[in-house]
Amino acid sequence: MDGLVITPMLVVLVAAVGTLLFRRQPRVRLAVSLSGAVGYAVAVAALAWYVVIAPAAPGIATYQVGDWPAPFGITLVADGLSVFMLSMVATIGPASLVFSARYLPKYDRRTFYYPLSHFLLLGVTGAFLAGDLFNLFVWFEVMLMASYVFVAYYGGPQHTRAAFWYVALNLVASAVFLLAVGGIYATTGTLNMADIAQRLADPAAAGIDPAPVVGLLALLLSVFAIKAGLVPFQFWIPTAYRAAPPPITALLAGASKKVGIYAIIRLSFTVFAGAQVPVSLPWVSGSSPLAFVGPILFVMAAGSILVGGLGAVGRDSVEGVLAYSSIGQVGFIAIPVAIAATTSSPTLRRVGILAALVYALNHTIAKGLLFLAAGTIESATGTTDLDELGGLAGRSPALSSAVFVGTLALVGIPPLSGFFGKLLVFDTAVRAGAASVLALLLVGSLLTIAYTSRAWNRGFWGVRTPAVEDAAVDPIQVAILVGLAAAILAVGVEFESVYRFADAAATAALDTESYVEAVDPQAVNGGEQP
Amino acid sequence: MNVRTWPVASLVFAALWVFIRGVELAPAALVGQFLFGLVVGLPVAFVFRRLYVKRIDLQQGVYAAPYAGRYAATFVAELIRANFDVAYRVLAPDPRIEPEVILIPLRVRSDIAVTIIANSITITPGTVTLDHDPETNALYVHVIDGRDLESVVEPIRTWETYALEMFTEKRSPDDPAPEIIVDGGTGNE
Amino acid sequence: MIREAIVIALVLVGSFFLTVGTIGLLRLPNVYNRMHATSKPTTLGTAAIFLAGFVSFGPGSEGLTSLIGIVFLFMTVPTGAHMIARSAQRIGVPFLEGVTWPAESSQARRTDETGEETDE
Amino acid sequence: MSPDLTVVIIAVALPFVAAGLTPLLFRLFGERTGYVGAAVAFACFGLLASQYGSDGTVALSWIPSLEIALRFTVDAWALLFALLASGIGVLVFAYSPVYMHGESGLARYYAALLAFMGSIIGVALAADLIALFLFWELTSVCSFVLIGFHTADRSSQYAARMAMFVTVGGGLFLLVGLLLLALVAGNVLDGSAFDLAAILAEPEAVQAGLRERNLFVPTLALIAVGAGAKSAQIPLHFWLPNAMAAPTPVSAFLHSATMVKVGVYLIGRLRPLLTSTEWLFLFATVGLATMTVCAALAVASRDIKELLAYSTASHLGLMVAGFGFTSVVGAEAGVFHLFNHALFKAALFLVAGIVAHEAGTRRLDELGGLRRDLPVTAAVTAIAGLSMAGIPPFSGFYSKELLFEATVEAAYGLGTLGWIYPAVATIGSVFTVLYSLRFLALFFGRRPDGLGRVHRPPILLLAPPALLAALTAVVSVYPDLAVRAIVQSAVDVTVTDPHSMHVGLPRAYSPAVEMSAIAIGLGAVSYFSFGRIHGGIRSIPVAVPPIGANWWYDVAVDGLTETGSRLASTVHNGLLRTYATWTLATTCVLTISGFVATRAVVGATVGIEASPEIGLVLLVAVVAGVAVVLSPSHVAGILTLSILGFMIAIFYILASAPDLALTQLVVETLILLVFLLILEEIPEYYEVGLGKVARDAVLSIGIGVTAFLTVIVTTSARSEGTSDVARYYTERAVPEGGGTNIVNVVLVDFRSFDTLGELVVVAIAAISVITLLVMRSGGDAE
Amino acid sequence: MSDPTMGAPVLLEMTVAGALILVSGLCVLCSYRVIRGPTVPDRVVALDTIATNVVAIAVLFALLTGRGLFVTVSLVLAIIGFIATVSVAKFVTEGEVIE
Amino acid sequence: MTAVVLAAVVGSLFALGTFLLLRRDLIRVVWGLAIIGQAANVYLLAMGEIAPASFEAVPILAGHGEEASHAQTADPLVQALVLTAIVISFGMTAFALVLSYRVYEEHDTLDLSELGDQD
Amino acid sequence: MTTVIMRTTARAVVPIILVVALSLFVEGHNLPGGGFIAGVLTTTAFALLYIAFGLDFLERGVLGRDIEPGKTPSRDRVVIAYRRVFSFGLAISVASGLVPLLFDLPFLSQTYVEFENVPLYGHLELASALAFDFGVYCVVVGGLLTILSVVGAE
Ligand code: NA
Ligand code: NA
Repeated sequence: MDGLVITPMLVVLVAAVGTLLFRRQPRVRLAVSLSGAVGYAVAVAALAWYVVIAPAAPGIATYQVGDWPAPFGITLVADGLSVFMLSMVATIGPASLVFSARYLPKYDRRTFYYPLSHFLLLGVTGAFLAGDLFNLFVWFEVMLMASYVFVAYYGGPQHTRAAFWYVALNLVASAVFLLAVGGIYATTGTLNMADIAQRLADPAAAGIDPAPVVGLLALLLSVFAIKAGLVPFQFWIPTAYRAAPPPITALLAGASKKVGIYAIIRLSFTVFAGAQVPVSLPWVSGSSPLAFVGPILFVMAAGSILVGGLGAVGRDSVEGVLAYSSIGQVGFIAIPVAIAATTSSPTLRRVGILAALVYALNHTIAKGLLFLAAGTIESATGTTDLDELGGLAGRSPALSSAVFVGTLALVGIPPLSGFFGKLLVFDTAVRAGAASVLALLLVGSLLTIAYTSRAWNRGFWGVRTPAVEDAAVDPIQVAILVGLAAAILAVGVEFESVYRFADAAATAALDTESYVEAVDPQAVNGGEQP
Repeated sequence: MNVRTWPVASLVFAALWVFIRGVELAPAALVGQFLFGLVVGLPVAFVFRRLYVKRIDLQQGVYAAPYAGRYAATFVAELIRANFDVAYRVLAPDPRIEPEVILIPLRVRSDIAVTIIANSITITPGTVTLDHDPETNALYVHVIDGRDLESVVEPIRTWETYALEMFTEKRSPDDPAPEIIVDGGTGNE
Repeated sequence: MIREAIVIALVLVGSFFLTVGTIGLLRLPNVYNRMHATSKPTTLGTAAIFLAGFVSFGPGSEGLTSLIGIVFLFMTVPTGAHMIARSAQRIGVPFLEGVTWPAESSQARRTDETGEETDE
Repeated sequence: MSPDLTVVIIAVALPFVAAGLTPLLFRLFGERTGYVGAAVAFACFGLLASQYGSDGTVALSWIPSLEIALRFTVDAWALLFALLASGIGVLVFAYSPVYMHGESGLARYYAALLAFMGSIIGVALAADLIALFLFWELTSVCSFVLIGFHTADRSSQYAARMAMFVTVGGGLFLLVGLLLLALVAGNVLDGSAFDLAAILAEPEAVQAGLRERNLFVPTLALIAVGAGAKSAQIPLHFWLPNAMAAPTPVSAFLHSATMVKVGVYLIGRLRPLLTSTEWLFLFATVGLATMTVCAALAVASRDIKELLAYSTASHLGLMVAGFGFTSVVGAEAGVFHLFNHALFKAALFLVAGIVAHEAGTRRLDELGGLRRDLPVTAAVTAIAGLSMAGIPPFSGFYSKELLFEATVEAAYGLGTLGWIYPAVATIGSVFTVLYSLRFLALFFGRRPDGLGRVHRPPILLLAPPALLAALTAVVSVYPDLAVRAIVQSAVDVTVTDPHSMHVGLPRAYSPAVEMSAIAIGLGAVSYFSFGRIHGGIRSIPVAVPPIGANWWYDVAVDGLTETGSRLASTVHNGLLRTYATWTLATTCVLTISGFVATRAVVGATVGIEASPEIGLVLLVAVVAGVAVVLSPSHVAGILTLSILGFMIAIFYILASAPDLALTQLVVETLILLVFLLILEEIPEYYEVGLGKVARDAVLSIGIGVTAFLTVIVTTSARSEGTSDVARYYTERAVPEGGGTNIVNVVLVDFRSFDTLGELVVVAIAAISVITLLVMRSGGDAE
Repeated sequence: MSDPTMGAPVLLEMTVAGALILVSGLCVLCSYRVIRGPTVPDRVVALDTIATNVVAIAVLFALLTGRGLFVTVSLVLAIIGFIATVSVAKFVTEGEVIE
Repeated sequence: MTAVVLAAVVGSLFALGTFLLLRRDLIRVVWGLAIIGQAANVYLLAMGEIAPASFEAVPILAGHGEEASHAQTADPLVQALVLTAIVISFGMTAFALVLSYRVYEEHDTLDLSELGDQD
Repeated sequence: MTTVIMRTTARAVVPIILVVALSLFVEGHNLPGGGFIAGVLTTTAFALLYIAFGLDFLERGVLGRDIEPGKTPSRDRVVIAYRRVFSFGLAISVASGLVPLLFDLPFLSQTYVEFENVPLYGHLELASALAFDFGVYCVVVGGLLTILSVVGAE
């Protein structure tokens, strides 16, 4: 059954290759793409069932690619955290692909849209499953490489420009990532994440000096913050999100961004948290690298909330608002992580991670819905400029209702998924007794109301513009949006299950011991076979 | 014996394979690798068969061999001379340099002959092939010491003679060599 | 022992000619003349070192490969030099004082610009 | 008697279900869907009425892990509110079809109205903090949709967004307050953190717990912000008059009778838990201030609905103030006035709707003397208006009298300064009388000449307000009826030490009577100078804009938009150098502080023995790098870059990595080739000026130092010899990998998964390049 | 193939090591010409020379370590050097590498 | 391998790459990216400890029967990693180059400061 | 246009490069080389053809297809062929990784078989990783040639 761990990757990889091979047969290619999408969702669901949900589920499963034992071969690890993240992707990924099938016909004959989107999913999935630091790097690169051209996809000045910024910043980040990988290998003598954790937890036994890991973690944090779009690493986001085709932006915001978040949580909490390194600076001190991560994340999150929120208020296009909103929202996700890193209470730590995960889940679905909706609007009216839109609510009630639900989820209205994200994030701050954090969260939430209501008023209410009057809204696109809106509601109504899932994820994220035990890196003298 | 080029080429490639793979000088290994080389060389030769003339005359090859040897001998001699020549020029406190550019019309016309001569010129003393003029079939040669052009041109003419024998050429070695052109009258530049 | 001695000698010869080539590259006055220095001695120098390889590893094994290396060098270095020289002449890198262009044909291709490239 | 869970759930859920079905219902019934709504409301009313007299909590499991459940408490206070909501709901639904005839978007209208009613019933009954918040926020959302009903109308949009901002924003504060409460309750009560019924069962313990943790005042303040925002308390009152952009039935239902009272309701609900001196100061002050200021603003109004809106805010202030006073009589004032106000103000709004509908205008100065045109309406207005003014013996008088008593009682308790409360209350009442008279003048004053023919309203428009007026009349005549029916028991819920309540016309002198007399007398007298007072108050915000209702909001929102757009273009200025600078500088700072934090830098030991040829080669690489920076042209730069690549290849050779050297060189050459291919297409470009070289240099050095430190720190931490993994690969390559080239075996066997990813990257690079070039015109084809 | 267990005799090893350093040093000198030019062909010639030096270095390294496989490496380096030179030269001459 | 020399080289290359990255010329920015990538590779390789040149150091075993003396063999893992990294960064660089050409084509300038405003 | 010298040298050198590349590929498991290096080297051989003979030569001079005069050659056709090569290569690599699943082994498990006493060769080894590496070779050749030809056509 551990074979299930790699199945999502294989499904999406085969789909990618299939769409590449069947480029001349549009129908076959579409069939491959769609069955790949569905297969992916099924594979993730099966994996989630096997690892976390089923009665007597093991909670963690590992896969040794190529049959080499850890830490020598590459390990894939599906624990609660990975599976939770994958489930998010399995929601938005297929939605985006199916949406693309309706959105794309005019381009897809000439380009590699389908293989690229499957490769993007492959990278994301690989990053969530990788149990090896360098392998994580590789899947990061696959994800990035697939996303680069999407930003430049439409080929106009603003697209190429956005892509160039995106590429440039991320290439630097890749080099920094390598630096960190090299440093960690030098310091710990291994690349297997479980092995790293094991060795850091008992440096004397492994005969290593763990002192550099905090600085190396800082390098990694910078890299992941770029993917997550945390201030001051967010610069590429507004233009890139606008430039990419909407279904891809939905993936960038819904999946790629989460890879950044995931990596921060995985490495800080699962891998490095146990390192026996005293940290002391004028403003922080503690006994683990987490003490260092907390304040940094907090500052980044605060910046993100403010820059994203304020920026979104001033935008004049649907995608502009959504892009800035993504910056702000990732701040909300980072806040509880920061608290989790700072606190010494195990409960609060778990609550913090849990809050971040639930918030991230909502962001994936809701922001995915909204970006897809931007695509629908764009393909129906030819614009997403708020000045050229108006009266959409009357023109397409179904579209508007779905968008309304997505918007309310962003604002955090119960019983939608967004509410629980907000509830848990606020709750984390309340439990931490952090008044300043609460103030920040309140300001951020007010900004959310400000920009969502502004965009709504300008685009959906108001006098119908000619563009809207002549709009031809695609019913299947809208059906996908309505489906996502239903998912938003379902998450809220059935929050008990989601909570348990997220709880398992948070627990897994913090449970270094089980992680190490499951991967079971061979003893220092790598001679013996299992 | 006029045969298709590409099977012959594949044999050459197979031999090349043996050299590149660095086979030990044991008959079994040599034959084994040669066969392996054929497996690789045949498709390569077939795919790229249009790169070469369609057929070649094997007898011509046999006939050319001694000339090739003589060519090589002259070449190596010139090569060694060339290097000491350059070393002298480079290391001398006051390098003696009186460069000149000359145009050498060729008698050989086949691609391979022109190329071999041009490259030989470059590797040997005091001369570097600058360019080949396809219309007049002449080589522009940069001469580092242009005071005694005859001695510069002499070995070139010798090679050309050998080359006329080695390759299927219209002209015979007995044809008079055209005069080199030194000054086009445009003066200094 | 003899083999070692030959190898040492070849390495020394090779190093010497490589050095000559480099010094020529630095010392000689313009690109055409520098090319004389680089095309001949570096080829021979490298060939000598390859030959050292042949002696050391040969006659079979990598010795054979060394021979191919030599052949390859003799095929390509002059062609490379020719390409560079041609490009220099085409873009109008001037010859030394007193050099005349043999204007049998195609004078037109001699570009009008004189003087060194603008990049200095 | 314990409530019946099924009945309660149905009462809450029925409106939502109906709301969900509205598109269908509307297809079936068209505009008559309103009557279906009335039926639903009536059913809810009936279901709730069936629980009359019961008291207790029922729960439906929702999120057991967080101990969140759909808990509902049925008690008199809850029933009072829920019955009012569903009862007035019946009337509003019945009123709507005629009033809204011919409007578009009615399906949305009824759906929102139904959902709203469900939410209000939910808030009333909720006994779980999260459930309470759920319904609370839903009322705001429904309100947003309904205020923005005329979606094309800018003022509707403006008002809807403002209401959303204030009420949902206020809701956030409430949420934090509730979470604080839950945090403490969770500790004090051992578990049941979100269980409001459990919390209210132990008010002292919880309050003590809050105080112990210094969380009492924050909790109180946060809840007050939420409640105050919802109930339009100063300074968050401004949204309510704007909300009058909603259709009149909505105004009657949401913005006077029910939703705005949710704040008051919650204050009443939490009163036993949080009552204290702080409570008194907070709510009495805010409430009375709201009562007075908004009454004055009502006087200054020019529009019927605006007048009623300010009046509503003012009366909400009265209720808040009543609950604010810690005496029992204060709670009586709050509860009873909530009841009375719901009846008379809903009637008045519906009247305003009739007037606007039949006369075609809502401007006060264009209306007057309508009693002959609309006699029945005039009678309704008289009853409701006098009740609003607090003239005995109308119902409003009783509850206002209770407030006066409470202020006086408080004043006795608080000393000299405490007399401000009665004084302010009296002044507020003067204004109340004033604007009530002005409203009555619509019917009983002079008929303006410009007013055209005014039709009689259809019976279906008239019946609902008439019914409400009749109820008001009944309460006016028999106040005890209401008290005995529900008000008394509702009051008991909101106080800690209940005692029996008496209302009726005063039979003896008391300060409260005197206050009423002053208010009515002064109001009546000053009515003759109404014009001057009206103009005077109007001129204040003109002279001092910050006093104006919307001024702050506009400044804040416009400021936000402006700041947002400026911030975005400042931060994201379109310059890669800016982006890279921030990104890299942050990376530098973080990393260096990371190394400093663990003293890794201090502990680093540095080796110096060098292999000369490696040193030389790397030196050339660096020199080449410098040359690339200084290169005068693109071609020169690329060639120099190639040296760098070659040197690194040599480095790989010297480091015994033949595969790497090969790869590096072939890749380097291909890159060179691609560079040249690209250079063919672009011109040489020379950077203009040196600009910010110094700044860039500093950053570059920073990055260099960071990388330098990383190398130093990690090399010194590196343990001697090869790693276990490397040893394993070396040992296993031949026996298990079947290859002597260990690197290759690692690539295609041990770590072939990496190689697969690498392959994918190469494939993507190829298809990306094709896509880039093929999609050239794609942007135009959009 | 030389016997790896015996190792290269000292004199040979010293000579080869010295040559290695020398040729590395030559690369430094050549890079002067790449960087200073003055003309693009100068740079190309110098780069070509570096490429040839790299070939030599690989063979020398083969001699130093007794690893014949570096001879194959050097052959590849020679190929690469040729292609690099030719493409730049053509670029300079014709303004385009592939027409 | 000496730490200081290596550190200085990696540091300098990073610094030079960064400096180029901050230029206004598109092509120079790409150079900067390429240099930074190279520096990271050098560093990564060095993290496996650079073995002194010898027969055994080369991570290619002499024959199928030979015993490996891993005390002197250079770390094959980092070599494999660097190889992967080189290939990946090659793909990225090639793409970035073509992209920069497209940027030039769309904006008709190589000056990054002329690419215009955001959003 | 390049000179006859260049073109002739290219004719001679290209097969050498190809043979070297294939040799590196075959021996990659035991000596420096492997799919990637062989692939890039193969690409450079084609690049050399492109440089010496121009972009259309491959179609005309190697594949022997005629191009109608005055018409731009269908470069797309070549690009499509390259694209097929890398798609195919990727498929091979993935498929070679999937095969072990049939034998209930993890993805990308490799094995090798040894043949003893083979005439001429004696001891021979065949590693399954060769299939994976062949995929690598195809992806690299197809991918890089795609880039070169597409960009070169600009
Ligand atoms: Na987009
Ligand atoms: Na002349």
